[in-house]
Amino acid sequence: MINKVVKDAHDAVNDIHDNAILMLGGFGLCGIPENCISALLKTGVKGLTCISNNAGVDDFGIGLLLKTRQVRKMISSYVGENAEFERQLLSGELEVELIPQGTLAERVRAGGAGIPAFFTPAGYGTEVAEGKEIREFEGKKYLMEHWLRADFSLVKAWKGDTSGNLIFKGTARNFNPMMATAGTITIAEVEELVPTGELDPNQIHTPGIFVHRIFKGSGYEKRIEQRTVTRI
Amino acid sequence: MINKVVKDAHDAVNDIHDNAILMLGGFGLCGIPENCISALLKTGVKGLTCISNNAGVDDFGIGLLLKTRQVRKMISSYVGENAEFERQLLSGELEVELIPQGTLAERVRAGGAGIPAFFTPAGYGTEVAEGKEIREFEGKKYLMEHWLRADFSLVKAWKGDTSGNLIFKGTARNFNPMMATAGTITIAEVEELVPTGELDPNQIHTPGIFVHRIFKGSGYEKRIEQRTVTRI
Amino acid sequence: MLDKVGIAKRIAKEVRDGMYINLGIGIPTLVANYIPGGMHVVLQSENGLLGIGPFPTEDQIDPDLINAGKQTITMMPGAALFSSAESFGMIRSGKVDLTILGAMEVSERGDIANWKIPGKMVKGMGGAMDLVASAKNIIVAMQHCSKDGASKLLKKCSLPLTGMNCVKKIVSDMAVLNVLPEGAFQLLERAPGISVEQIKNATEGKLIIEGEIPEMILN
Amino acid sequence: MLDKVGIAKRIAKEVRDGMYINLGIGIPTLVANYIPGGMHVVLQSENGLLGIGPFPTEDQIDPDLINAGKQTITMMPGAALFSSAESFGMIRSGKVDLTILGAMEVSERGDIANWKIPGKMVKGMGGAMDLVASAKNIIVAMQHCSKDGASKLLKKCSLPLTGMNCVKKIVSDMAVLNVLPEGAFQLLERAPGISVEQIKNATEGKLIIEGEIPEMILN
Repeated sequence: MINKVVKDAHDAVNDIHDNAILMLGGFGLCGIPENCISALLKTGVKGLTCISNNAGVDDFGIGLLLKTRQVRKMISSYVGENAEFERQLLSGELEVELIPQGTLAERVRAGGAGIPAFFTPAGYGTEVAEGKEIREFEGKKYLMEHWLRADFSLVKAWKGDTSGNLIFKGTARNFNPMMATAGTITIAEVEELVPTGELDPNQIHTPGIFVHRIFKGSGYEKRIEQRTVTRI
Repeated sequence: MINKVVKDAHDAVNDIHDNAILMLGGFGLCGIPENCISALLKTGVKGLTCISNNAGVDDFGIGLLLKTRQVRKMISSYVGENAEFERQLLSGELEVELIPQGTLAERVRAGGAGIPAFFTPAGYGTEVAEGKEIREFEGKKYLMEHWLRADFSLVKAWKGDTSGNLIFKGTARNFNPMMATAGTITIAEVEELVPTGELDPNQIHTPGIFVHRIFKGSGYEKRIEQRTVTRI
Repeated sequence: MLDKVGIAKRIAKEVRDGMYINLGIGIPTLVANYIPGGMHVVLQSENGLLGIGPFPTEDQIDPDLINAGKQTITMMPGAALFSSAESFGMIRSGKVDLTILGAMEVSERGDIANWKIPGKMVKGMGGAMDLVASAKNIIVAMQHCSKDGASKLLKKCSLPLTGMNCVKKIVSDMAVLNVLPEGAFQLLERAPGISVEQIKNATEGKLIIEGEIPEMILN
Repeated sequence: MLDKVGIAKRIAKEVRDGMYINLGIGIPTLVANYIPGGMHVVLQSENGLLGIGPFPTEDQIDPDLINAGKQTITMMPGAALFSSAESFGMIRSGKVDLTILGAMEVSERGDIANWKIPGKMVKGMGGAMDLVASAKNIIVAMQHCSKDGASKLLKKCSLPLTGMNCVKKIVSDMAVLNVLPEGAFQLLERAPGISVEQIKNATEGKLIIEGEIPEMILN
């Protein structure tokens, strides 16, 4: 097998250049590449386009990169929970493109599956359809949507092996598997990095062919946005 | 959870009607729904359209249904290894539609994902492209292909639970997961049927929402087409 | 007038045994609490889970297990996890039997607006556009009127749409109504203490009232 | 003239460390036997496996583990299993670095025909059309001429095509050739004992011969 291990987050993201297009896995703050984001704060790369379902919160996740003005454009389905984001958007410092969540997921999946365009019903009859080709199939209207791909995809997995095979945990899977397929360079940070051969081939969520660099992350905070409990 | 268990193969396939469109999982004879095929031989249903990557061999798999003339049309990517198939095809008793394997897989996946059409490069410049819409994206030519769906999808899994969650084994996974998503009624036969709650939610390949009926199959033959061994 | 819990209770009566259900944020989430015991349903969370369980106890909390509202949750036995692409695949292909979500406006043709208010910060549509475009059966939980008394059941939505011709049923604080394909709200039930006349006055869109309209039964 | 093993050995020299490779049925499958030790490559099987291992011993045989040629196989440590849709997803998106497959004809423009002979029973294209339409780098293993001496390296294919403008390199029993984008075969190497003149005579399509053409080195 092919060894994909890099030393740490800095080595993994160090060549991400100004104005790069990134994909970042995660839903809310669940399953986000915390270590890669921290490393990007340090490299100071600027003008990033970030494709990510959400934009983090003011002091965590992509919100950290917004605060340092490293992000030029966000492509997301929902960007609430972030005051700095709102300020930059209203002042015109930040560009934002909102995409229905299922369309976003499918466009990323298409990027990783070599499908340049497909039809989806989401957004027909709404402003999302403006300027898009509309087709009827079996009496229902659909929009044509295009693939999304990235220069670098940053994903977070639970376990990974040195060949780049990944296993996610719980709902931290979310956008990570598709994004792993759609990056020219895919960087995976994992909580547990095991030697090749230790993961069951039948349980792998992302085959190593999609992963170019892998490292063991550290100090995961895994912040919770809505701490809801059952009172007994 | 919702109980999907039926008694046996006969109960699972008994309402499959003449001229139904079926999908059958498997690649070669690997991962095919052996028990469902046997039960269809007994119900004697006729005029079937079978969407399946291959057509079995003379005396096993879909080949059995060809011998009894229960199949009107095959939609496949490769149909070798079957003399009776060849005879029926040349005599005009059987219709066959050949589709590139990746296009077949993606069309079935699209059927189960609510995507009525998509673009793929496979077959551009060949007779597969005849009559199809051609589009250029980023300088490369693609064909528009449509989704495939079935009245009944017959899939074979390794383990399943009473809620219909499925886990496949080895390369017996192949077309089974997509076909499970694309059936109006999806019938799963499994080698091992466990109570709901026994499968790890993180290891499930096909969520139970796609499966309408499940039963424990018996007497699996798992015939091998090309027995190749390393001589030590 | 029903409160939020009342609306949730009434919607819970629409649930049938064996259903796969997606519950939106807000009132729809409350519906889970009132589904009759013994009924087997599976709740879908579009971020990648079938089989949402109750909120966790303090020692069960897992930051890697949240619902689409980003709340910590648990899983029911028989749950399954998957990616966002697979999740919306099952939504688009109509495998989810019932979608319950909130709305700011609904039109008599079943158009729904629930994601954007011009002049206000736009947070995004999340999964709402995918859900309304694909669900076989959509029930909307909403207030019949705005705070200043203006109807939210309209001839035509004034806000940017989330989807067209998709809402099948509305449970408001005042009434239960079907949305008919020909473009009308059909009054089915009144909230306790609310008269047909009050509902008429609160509904701008075409309202069809046939025969005696019963008061809803909540328990 | 090279035999099948000779062609496989020469193709094996095109393999680079770190490659993901899809090997077609026939001669291409043999290539795996000649990849230099110490080189780390991963073999993809389009029915859903990365990391094909050697054929099993009798007691290792598993009917649930086969390659795209339906042969029983084993898995290498670090292997991964997936569905056919995911498999062709990675093929279409160019993640497979090298595709090696057989051909009945190749044209000087890189068109390939390898699935159908008019008048003969058509078995199907399997995954070949997807592979040739998507692979970044395609090497074809083939006989330079048919049994009756007719060239198979043509101006234009006479058989129904599998794909257009896709073949980058050919290793035949007589030569190694690049297929140039402008539409020509560029002779790179001669098989042991084969002269440039013989290759000229065996090639119907435009052949470019520049400078001295070395004999190939097989080991």
